[in-house]
Amino acid sequence: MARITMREAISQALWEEMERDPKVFIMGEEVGVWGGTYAVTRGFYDHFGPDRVRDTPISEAAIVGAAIGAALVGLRPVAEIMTINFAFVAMDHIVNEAAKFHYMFGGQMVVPLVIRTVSGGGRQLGATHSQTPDAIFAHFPGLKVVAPGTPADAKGLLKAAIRCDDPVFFIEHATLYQLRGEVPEGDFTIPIGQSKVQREGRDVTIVTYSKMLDTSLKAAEELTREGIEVEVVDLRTLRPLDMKPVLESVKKTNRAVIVEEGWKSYGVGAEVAARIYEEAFDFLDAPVKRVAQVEVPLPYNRTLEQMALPQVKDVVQAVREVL
Amino acid sequence: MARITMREAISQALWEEMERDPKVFIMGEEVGVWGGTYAVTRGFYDHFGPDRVRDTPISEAAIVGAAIGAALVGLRPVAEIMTINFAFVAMDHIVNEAAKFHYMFGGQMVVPLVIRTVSGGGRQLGATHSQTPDAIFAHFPGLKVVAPGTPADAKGLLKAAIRCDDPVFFIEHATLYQLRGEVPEGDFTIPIGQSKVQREGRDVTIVTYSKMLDTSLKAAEELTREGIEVEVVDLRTLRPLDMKPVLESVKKTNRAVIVEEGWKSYGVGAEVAARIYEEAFDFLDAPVKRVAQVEVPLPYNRTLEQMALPQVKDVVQAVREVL
Amino acid sequence: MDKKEYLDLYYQMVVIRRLEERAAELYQQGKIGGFLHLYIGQEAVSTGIISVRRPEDRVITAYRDHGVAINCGVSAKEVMAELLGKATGCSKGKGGSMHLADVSKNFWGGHAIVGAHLPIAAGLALGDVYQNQKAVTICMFGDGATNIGFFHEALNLSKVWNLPVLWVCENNKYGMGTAVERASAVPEIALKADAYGMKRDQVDGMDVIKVREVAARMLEEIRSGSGPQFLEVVTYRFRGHSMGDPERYRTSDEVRKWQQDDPIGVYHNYLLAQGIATEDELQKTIREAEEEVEEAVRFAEASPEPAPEDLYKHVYVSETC
Amino acid sequence: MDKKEYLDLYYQMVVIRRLEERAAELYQQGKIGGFLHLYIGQEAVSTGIISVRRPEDRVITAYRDHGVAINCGVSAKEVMAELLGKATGCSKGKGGSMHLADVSKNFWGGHAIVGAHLPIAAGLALGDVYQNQKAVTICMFGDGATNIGFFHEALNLSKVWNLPVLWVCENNKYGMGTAVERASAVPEIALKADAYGMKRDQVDGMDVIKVREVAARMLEEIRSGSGPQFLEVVTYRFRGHSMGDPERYRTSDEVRKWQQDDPIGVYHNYLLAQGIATEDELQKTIREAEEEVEEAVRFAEASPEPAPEDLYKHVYVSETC
Ligand SMILES: Cc1ncc(C[n+]2csc(CCOP(=O)(O)OP(=O)(O)O)c2C)c(N)n1
Ligand SMILES: Cc1ncc(C[n+]2csc(CCOP(=O)(O)OP(=O)(O)O)c2C)c(N)n1
Ligand SMILES: [Mg+2]
Ligand SMILES: [Mg+2]
Repeated sequence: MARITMREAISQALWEEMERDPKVFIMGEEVGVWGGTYAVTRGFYDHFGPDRVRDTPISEAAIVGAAIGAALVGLRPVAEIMTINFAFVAMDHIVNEAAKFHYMFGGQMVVPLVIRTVSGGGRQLGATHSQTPDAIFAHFPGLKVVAPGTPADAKGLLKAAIRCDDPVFFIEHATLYQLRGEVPEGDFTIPIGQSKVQREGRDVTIVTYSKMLDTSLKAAEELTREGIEVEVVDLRTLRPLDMKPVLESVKKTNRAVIVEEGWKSYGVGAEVAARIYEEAFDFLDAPVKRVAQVEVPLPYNRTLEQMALPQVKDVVQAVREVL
Repeated sequence: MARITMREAISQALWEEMERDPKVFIMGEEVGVWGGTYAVTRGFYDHFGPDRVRDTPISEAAIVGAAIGAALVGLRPVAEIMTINFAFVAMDHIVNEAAKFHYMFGGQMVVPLVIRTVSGGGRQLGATHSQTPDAIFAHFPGLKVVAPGTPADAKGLLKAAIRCDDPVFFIEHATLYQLRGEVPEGDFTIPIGQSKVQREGRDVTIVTYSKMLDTSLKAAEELTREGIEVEVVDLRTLRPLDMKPVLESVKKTNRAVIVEEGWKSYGVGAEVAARIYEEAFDFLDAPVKRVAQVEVPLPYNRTLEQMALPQVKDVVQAVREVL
Repeated sequence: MDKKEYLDLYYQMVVIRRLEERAAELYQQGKIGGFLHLYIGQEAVSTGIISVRRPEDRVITAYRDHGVAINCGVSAKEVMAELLGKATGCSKGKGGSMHLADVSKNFWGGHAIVGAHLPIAAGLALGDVYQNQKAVTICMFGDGATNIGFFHEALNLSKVWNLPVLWVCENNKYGMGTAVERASAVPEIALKADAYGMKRDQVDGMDVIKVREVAARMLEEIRSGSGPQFLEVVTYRFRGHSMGDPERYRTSDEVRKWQQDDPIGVYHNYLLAQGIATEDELQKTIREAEEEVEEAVRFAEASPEPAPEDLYKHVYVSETC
Repeated sequence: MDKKEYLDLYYQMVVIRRLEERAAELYQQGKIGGFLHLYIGQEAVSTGIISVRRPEDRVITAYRDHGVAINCGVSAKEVMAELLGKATGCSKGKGGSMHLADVSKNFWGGHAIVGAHLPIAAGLALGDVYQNQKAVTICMFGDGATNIGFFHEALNLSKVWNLPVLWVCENNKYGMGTAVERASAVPEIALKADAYGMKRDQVDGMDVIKVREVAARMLEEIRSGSGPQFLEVVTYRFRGHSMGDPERYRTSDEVRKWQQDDPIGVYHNYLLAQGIATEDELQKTIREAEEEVEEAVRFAEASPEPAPEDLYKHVYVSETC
């Protein structure tokens, strides 16, 4: 095991898959000469050349649309949308085309496409550039939505996504690239659609994903000092949603807090809470709590922005409240 | 009170508001010469002329974008997006611009814009043309999302939306235009953001909106014969979401079923269920049930399509299950 | 072209015409649902163009797709069965009129979001370039579609990457009820190609031979590395935009005027005038085409509905991957 | 122009330059967060164009907006306070560098989604036409923005409706790290106007007087009913795309070459050569500009943060309506 950053893990996954399979290629804004806005593809352009690391015009719809076309004829494009805030520009191609072709044409079309994008606030980029609207992409059957919270998961899941024959919307978090973690050496994949217990505990279950995994783990550390043992379940995939580890945990702890970075209303927490109640109602000793972003367009001012985003202390408090 | 159709009610609201306020105008595809794809604006072009009933090119982003611009300088545009399936093409302008300007520019910009659109399946239009993804628009603070289920509500809410200084995403249902109902004479508005008990009952609460109000009322009729008295609460507005009548009802009946036409995962029912639990946990005698669309891109074949859509019998069964 | 080929073009156009006339009837009888966009009047466009495509050339179009499907070699049976939502349809009854496709025939659909298939067409061509396959992607769309952003992004990308695409705009004068000049800054659609530095041409879409000739030349040039080219085909739809169009936006005089240039009639006269075929031969061809369509109707009506469990199939290739 | 006006243009350009140099320092000190896109090198563009706008003419631009804000009359104080996220900022500390605006100055922002403000600009102009107000909307955007669908839809709509918009493309040769010719099918951006039947021109963006003259003419024509026009301004940004740009996509030689045409230097020499101002006068102007900027920094630093309750304000005009 090597201790590497999220950036390195994602970069390795892309590099190794491109080495392994000549059908894999990257396209997006600034992925080539620039080396990726988040430096994930630095060095790729020189190594793989301009045909496999394709800089595109600022045309998000065409990026996703053309990637769909290339996927249809047997390639495995990794299309990068610089941030999820620009995915709205390509929304039609993501939800009306990529997600539907396999079904709508009776199974004859296959779209082995990965759309990599970057979600999250906290960098003072203002309302248009700071969203975490992951939940809305997970609403569409036909699309798979993955959002890892550790370097190992990022690497394994991205490799699985690239090898998967379905379209996968792969969400990285803008402020996690420096996060370090143990990553197994060599080639490995992690199946899409499996939640995972990232920390064991007996008193409360936290259900979370992406950046908020880190926040939740920190909260759990803090709560240990009060003798509270939190179990943290990481969804990793938002669609298909794997509730098994969540339910097993809740049946053990009888209490749950859901932590997500996005807005609360119609967010990830709503779906997870609804399912916990549907399938573990009798096990619950208290209502499930949701920790999420204050429902405002994220402001530029740092103090206000941090007020709006879920913090370790908010998670700690929510856990205390369900006890 | 006159008994008129949903189409007439919406048409009246538009007509009366345009007569009342010269700043109100309509723009969209086929709203003028054609008379509206759903015949809602038939006769408008001749009466109000091409400046106030503006046919546009097929450019959804420009339709919403230009309407935002006109709203900024004091007009009250009603922009029509032919169906909600094409709203993805204008997604950026709906969620990144219309929803954010007032906040992001510190209150100095105001966007009194209505976006009218048509949601819903059941007309054998295939996967790209049959969606009910209302929930995803309700995820964005700054936007108001309205989806009426009766002619009276449609008329009163549309008038309120046009007079409202905030951007309102106004969702009509493709198969409700012929629905008839009592509508008060003369000018009236219904405030955005108020749920309403559309039928009283003591045994179970159904929470629903739009087309599924009709379906739920039919189910309630059927259940009366078994002696089950269902209370039906109509959300009418998805954002801001008014839980008060829902909670009052659930505290009385202790049982709830949520009925929506869209896909279950990350849908409207998830949010409503989560909130019911958060605020009425101790009143519930059974887990809340969600009735929703089977999670597939809607197929063309009529039998399959109807299988996928929530039917009266599904609602009836869900009610029986929570009893 | 030899005589057989000439007659085959005629045959295809008549099959399309007859198939759609029958579809309109079946729609009235409630046997076809949803939207039904007829190609009647425009048959010469896809027939001419696709007659010169090679099997490796890919074809993709909008929702007005029955003719294109037939020209690509999808059988009338499979088309009709799809219109009736049957399991034997080319999209297994899940797509319907707007979403026909047959990948085995290199026909990539049938797309109902206006303009959305243009970036996808660029991607098909990119796939061929990437894999060193010498093929052209033929992408057809309407005049109305040239006003949506997708059009711009796709054409630009195709030129920047020098992709082998033949962009074909079927200018039938209206996007639904909106006349070209009410929706497009330049009514002569072909001019739009200039913004992409693309070679362009314009052709009379009521004349299958002219369409074929222009398309043959352009496809050849693209195959030889010219990069993408743009063809505006001037045509007209004789029927409403889809079933139930009130047609308030045009006069019946205008329709009648265009009907004098009925592409089947024009070609019929051409074949006679050139001495390529006799009236008897053409009548025989018509009867054969009609028989094929009738058999397609019988086949479609007799075909089974999709099984209930098909509802859940094909959401994903694999739930776990 | 009288001497005062000449000197005022000079003054504005120096304020912009100095304000941004100070902003870069404050960014390094961590006092400014987020993205900071400097306009340094491009000052002549907005200074020239906005110098001939009338108060009723509306201005809207992208995220590279500090210069435009200053030219529109937003005070250096309010701009600097916004960069520092203070309550006294023109967007009350909620917008930041990319989202400056001052509606009272008819400056409509500061927009960070590439190209998204172009349809909005069309709407501003539509609003004026609808209300019979004789005003032009000036919409500025980068070369990179001309490849996104929004550009196409907005230009088309503006021509179809004959809206009074001056479309100004600031071609600074790159969109982030992508050179124009790698992203645009036609490297001469002005050609794109032909697809919309729009009158167009191209001008040297390092020369504020030339920019001013072309803009004055075009604005006048638009006011007289010409419909929308398109102006490509050829310019160059001397700094990275935003702070922290590795600048692997261009050589320092290329940057140096362009810096010889520094718009402030060019104008400085012009004023001297034409005998409009003396070196002393220009130095005095520079000192005044610097003083204004220093005062703006002091003001911004001393200003209060937004109150915590401001977080919840302005999501809606009214929760109940
Ligand atoms: C993005 C989008 N907007 C609107 C529609 C509704 N619509 C379907 S067809 C059509 C007109 C298209 O006209 P054109 O491109 O000229 O094709 P034609 O129907 O004439 O063949 C419209 C507006 C749609 N399907 N997709
Ligand atoms: C829709 C969208 N895609 C991508 C981005 C990221 N982005 C910000 S600026 C920029 C380059 C824009 O270049 P250009 O239009 O030439 O303006 P310049 O920065 O040169 O002034 C990109 C790609 C964005 N903000 N919005
Ligand atoms: Mg047309
Ligand atoms: Mg640029």
